[in-house]
Amino acid sequence: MTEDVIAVRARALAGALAEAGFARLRVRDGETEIEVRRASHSAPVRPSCAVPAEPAPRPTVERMADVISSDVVGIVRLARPAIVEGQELDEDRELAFVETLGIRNPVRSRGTGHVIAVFVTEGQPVEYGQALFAIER
Amino acid sequence: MTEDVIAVRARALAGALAEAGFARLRVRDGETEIEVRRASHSAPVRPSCAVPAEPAPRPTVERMADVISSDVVGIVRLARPAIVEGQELDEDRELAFVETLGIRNPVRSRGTGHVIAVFVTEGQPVEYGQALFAIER
Amino acid sequence: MFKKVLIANRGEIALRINRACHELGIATVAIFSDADRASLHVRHADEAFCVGPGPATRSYLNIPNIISAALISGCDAIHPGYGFLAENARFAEIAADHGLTFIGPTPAVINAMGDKATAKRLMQEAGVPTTPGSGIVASVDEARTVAEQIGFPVLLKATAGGGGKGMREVHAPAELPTAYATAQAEAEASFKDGRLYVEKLMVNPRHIEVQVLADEHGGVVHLGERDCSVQKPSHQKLIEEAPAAELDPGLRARLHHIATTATRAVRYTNAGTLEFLVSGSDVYFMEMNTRIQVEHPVTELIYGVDLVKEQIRIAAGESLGFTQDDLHPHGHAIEVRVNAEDPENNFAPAAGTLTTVVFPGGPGIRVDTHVYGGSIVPPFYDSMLAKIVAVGRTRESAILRMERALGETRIEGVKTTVDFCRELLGDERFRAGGVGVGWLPSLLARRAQPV
Amino acid sequence: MFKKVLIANRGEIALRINRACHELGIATVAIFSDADRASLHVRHADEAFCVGPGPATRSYLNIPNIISAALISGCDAIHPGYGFLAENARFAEIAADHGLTFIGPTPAVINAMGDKATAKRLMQEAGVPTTPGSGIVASVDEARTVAEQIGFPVLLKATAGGGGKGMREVHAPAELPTAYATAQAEAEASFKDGRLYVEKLMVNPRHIEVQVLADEHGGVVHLGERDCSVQKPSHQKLIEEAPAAELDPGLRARLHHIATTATRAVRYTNAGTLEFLVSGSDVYFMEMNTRIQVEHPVTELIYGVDLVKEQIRIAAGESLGFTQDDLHPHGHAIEVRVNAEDPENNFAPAAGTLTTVVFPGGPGIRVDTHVYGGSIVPPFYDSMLAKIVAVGRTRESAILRMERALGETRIEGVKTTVDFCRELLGDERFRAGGVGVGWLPSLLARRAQPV
Repeated sequence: MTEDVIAVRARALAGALAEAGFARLRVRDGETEIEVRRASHSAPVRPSCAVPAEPAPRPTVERMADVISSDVVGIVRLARPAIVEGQELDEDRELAFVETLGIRNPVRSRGTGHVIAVFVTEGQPVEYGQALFAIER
Repeated sequence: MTEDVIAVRARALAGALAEAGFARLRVRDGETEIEVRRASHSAPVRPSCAVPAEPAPRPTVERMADVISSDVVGIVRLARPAIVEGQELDEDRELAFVETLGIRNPVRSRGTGHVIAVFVTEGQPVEYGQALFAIER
Repeated sequence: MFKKVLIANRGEIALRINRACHELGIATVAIFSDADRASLHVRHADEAFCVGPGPATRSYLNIPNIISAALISGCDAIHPGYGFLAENARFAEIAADHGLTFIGPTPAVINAMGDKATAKRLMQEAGVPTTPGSGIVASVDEARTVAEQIGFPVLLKATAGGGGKGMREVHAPAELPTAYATAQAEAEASFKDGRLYVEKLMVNPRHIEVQVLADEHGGVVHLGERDCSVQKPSHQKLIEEAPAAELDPGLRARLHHIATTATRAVRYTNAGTLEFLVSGSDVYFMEMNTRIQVEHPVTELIYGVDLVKEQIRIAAGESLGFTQDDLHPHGHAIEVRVNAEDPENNFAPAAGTLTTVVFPGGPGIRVDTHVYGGSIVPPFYDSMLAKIVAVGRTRESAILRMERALGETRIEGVKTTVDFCRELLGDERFRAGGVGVGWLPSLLARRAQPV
Repeated sequence: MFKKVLIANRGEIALRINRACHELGIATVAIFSDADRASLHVRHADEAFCVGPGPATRSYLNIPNIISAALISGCDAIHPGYGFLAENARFAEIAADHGLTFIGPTPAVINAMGDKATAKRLMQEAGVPTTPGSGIVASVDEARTVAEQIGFPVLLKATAGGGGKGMREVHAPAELPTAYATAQAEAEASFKDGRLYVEKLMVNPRHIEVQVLADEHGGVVHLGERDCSVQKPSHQKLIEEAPAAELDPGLRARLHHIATTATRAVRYTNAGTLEFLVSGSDVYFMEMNTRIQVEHPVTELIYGVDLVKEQIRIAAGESLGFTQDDLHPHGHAIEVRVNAEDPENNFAPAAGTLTTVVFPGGPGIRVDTHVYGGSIVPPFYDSMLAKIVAVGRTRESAILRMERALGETRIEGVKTTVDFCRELLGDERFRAGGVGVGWLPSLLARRAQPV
């Protein structure tokens, strides 16, 4: 990814971040990884400044999540039984598939973890890059 | 003057400032006075910042000048003998006039002082607001 | 042809004139006030002179500084645009005294047409129908006598007036004294001429005007009519179109004929506009504008004639390069004025910095503007930021095009008339065509009422 | 008429199609890559789908994602624009298989015209003059035999070619083996089809193309010719105009006649362009582009026809609303392509952020663009930022207008072709009209030589 593209991806990711309500989100796209971190609401806005600053205040709860996003444009078909928020994944498994012109594009968890967000519902149309799940590792 | 206008006047003034090579220039226009101060090259750029800052570094030589600018569009006619840079003015006097459609618009020194810059030459066309002289008080 | 023209104006019309000059190979000199230093009209001119501070009286109306700038820079002509000094006969005379060609009619014609009462008399002599009413009235009593004679409602108008200033509607005799006093005071303040006359007030007439061009060799043509009936309650035009919709062909031909007849009668030269009030099959001459109009592009788009270039050619002594038979309109054009004002708050003008500016483009769209992203709207002048003009094969296609163009337009930093005008275009009554000047004010009044 | 159209493209042409749809009351669905998220073509559509990452192969050429977006959003038609999938018959077929109307000709015609050798044969059968040359050649030896037969210089061309790719000039037999190998490799890499054919190389011919429209009911018209001879050494067009200057009226009529005859012969439907090489009084068919062209606005401006709307109407099964007799060109139009590339460095494409964007406006100027101040030029696509089009009564007035328009244009942040094109417009040879395709390359070659 070029820097420009990283910037736009990061911006899109920031939207999902705000929606999911936690502190850090990470997305991998081939060779590149983007991480977006949300500043805590209590932290004052501090311009960068020549004098040594106090340590930056940190959000109370810090959680780290992988966002699984769609590679295709299509309709979401959730796994049965459906994956729910709070669920533990003790193995790599298929969370859903996205149907594109009758073709089944599996969406896998890429390892184990704790499902902290399900951004989509059964039958929902999704575009390329749209966040589907967030998994805490 | 509105703030917008002050901004554009200040920008124009900054040009004259750079040309004249000193630290502060001031211009009066009716009820408003604009002062433009040149930051010393050695001074670091300091963003406004919550923590108390050290006193701002000052330029080594500080000189304070009034800029006398043209109120009309016309041709400059310097006083005879011509006012020159370095000259002391021990009384309020006419430095030049600007000729507009045959009318003589006197340019006065507005008091005593030391002529530190003559921005114009005999017969030069000038526009409204154009700097003519700078006088240190 | 001229070598160098001073453009004695600002904003989009200064840029418009600059374009015409450059396309004719003429060098240009802009003037600007302190507040307009960063305007596009300054950037695109070959030379530019600051002529004063922000307030127009000290800059764009500063005759000595403007003439001086023209002389210093070696201009041979001055184009006044619209507004400011465009209809100031004294300015035209001073220019001529200094050997500068004023691009417009002669000072005598400007004077005659600028005085509304004189203009009316001259038109009557030329057989042009005028609104029933008086010459100058000397007192409230005289105004009342005239009003009772022609019947209420009447309009009190300043003879030096323009832009809706010094004008009052009077619906009953009891309203006369106050209306007279305020109109007179306003006229005195705006034009230093408090003289008033009385006219029959038409109920919801259409404002239709005819564009004319006349050279110094007797050539006179019209370029059809424009409908400018969509006016704010302040009588300022907001949406204009050409040709006028739903206009009887006989009436249209009559308007065109009256316009060219009157133009010849007053020995008019250069570009001019005759404004009429049209009510049913009645046509009344209102006034003649002795300059280019804001809304001239709608005419240009359907006639394929560059009116500003023609102004310059005529002023340079050239003959019109065409006759009436060469002029054929194609399609329909509509103009929307993008003003920095708040339609939700009586069109209160807004000043500030334009943070985002995206204008529409593509087929059939013309944009005339002096602003860009980051430019400053000073508080001193007319609030118009841009004119968006759409042309299509039919009125319907021009309106659809304008709707999509306004949808593409994005101006942030100040409130504008963009969305408001887009709404108006969707109104059923507007869509049907032929609304009167009362349409927009009454629509606004209905809105303002509690539901 | 369609209810909703998916626009399978990006940039200015996506915006152009969006405009046509909205003016026809049709809802639109944009597609975009990750890199184009903030483009105007996305903002102005009614809905938008991200179809992949920056590289076109994974986004704008991603057929399953594009078709899927059309189906999900309930579209009934797809407009492919130019480039990308516009001349991909397989895409047109897949669209049809999913019940989506492809706005363009039938897959069979796209295929036939897309294969240069087949197209040439079909045109010969229709009596259209074509460049002397071969069908597909199987080897260097076969190419040499043909070349010796028609005489050097010759052109090696990829049958699947376009945009100057897979094309090599060969001036002497010794150059053949290398030229053959590189052209084949380039064609293989660009089109996955390395087949070549041999054609007579004309010396400095003009590139003149004819716009046609054909409905599904046998209606065929031409909309005159465009001259696209001002091409970069890479054969990419830079300045186009309509009509062609200094063209013999008989030759012009012959071109128009050939174009409509050929259109009928291949049972063509929708908008198309027949490209010809013109040398003296000789005319040779080059290829037919089965899509809207970049330079279509010059035709629109002089004919007053909205070609993209016509494409949509034809695809919806409507008959042309006019015959040849209804079509009359007025004036002269010229287009300049504003590309993000460096004319001082072999037109190397530039990417980055546009810090300042000011486009020209006023009379006779049309701007088609998807960029604005602050927008990002991604490195993945065609470098065109905007098309500036000027129309005037004569070629001279259109050129003068374009010169002033380019003078008003200010694009900062990347290098562009604006100033370079402005210089070209001032060239005496260009001004005289009728330059050949060799004019710009030889001008550049002369410049590159040390003085």
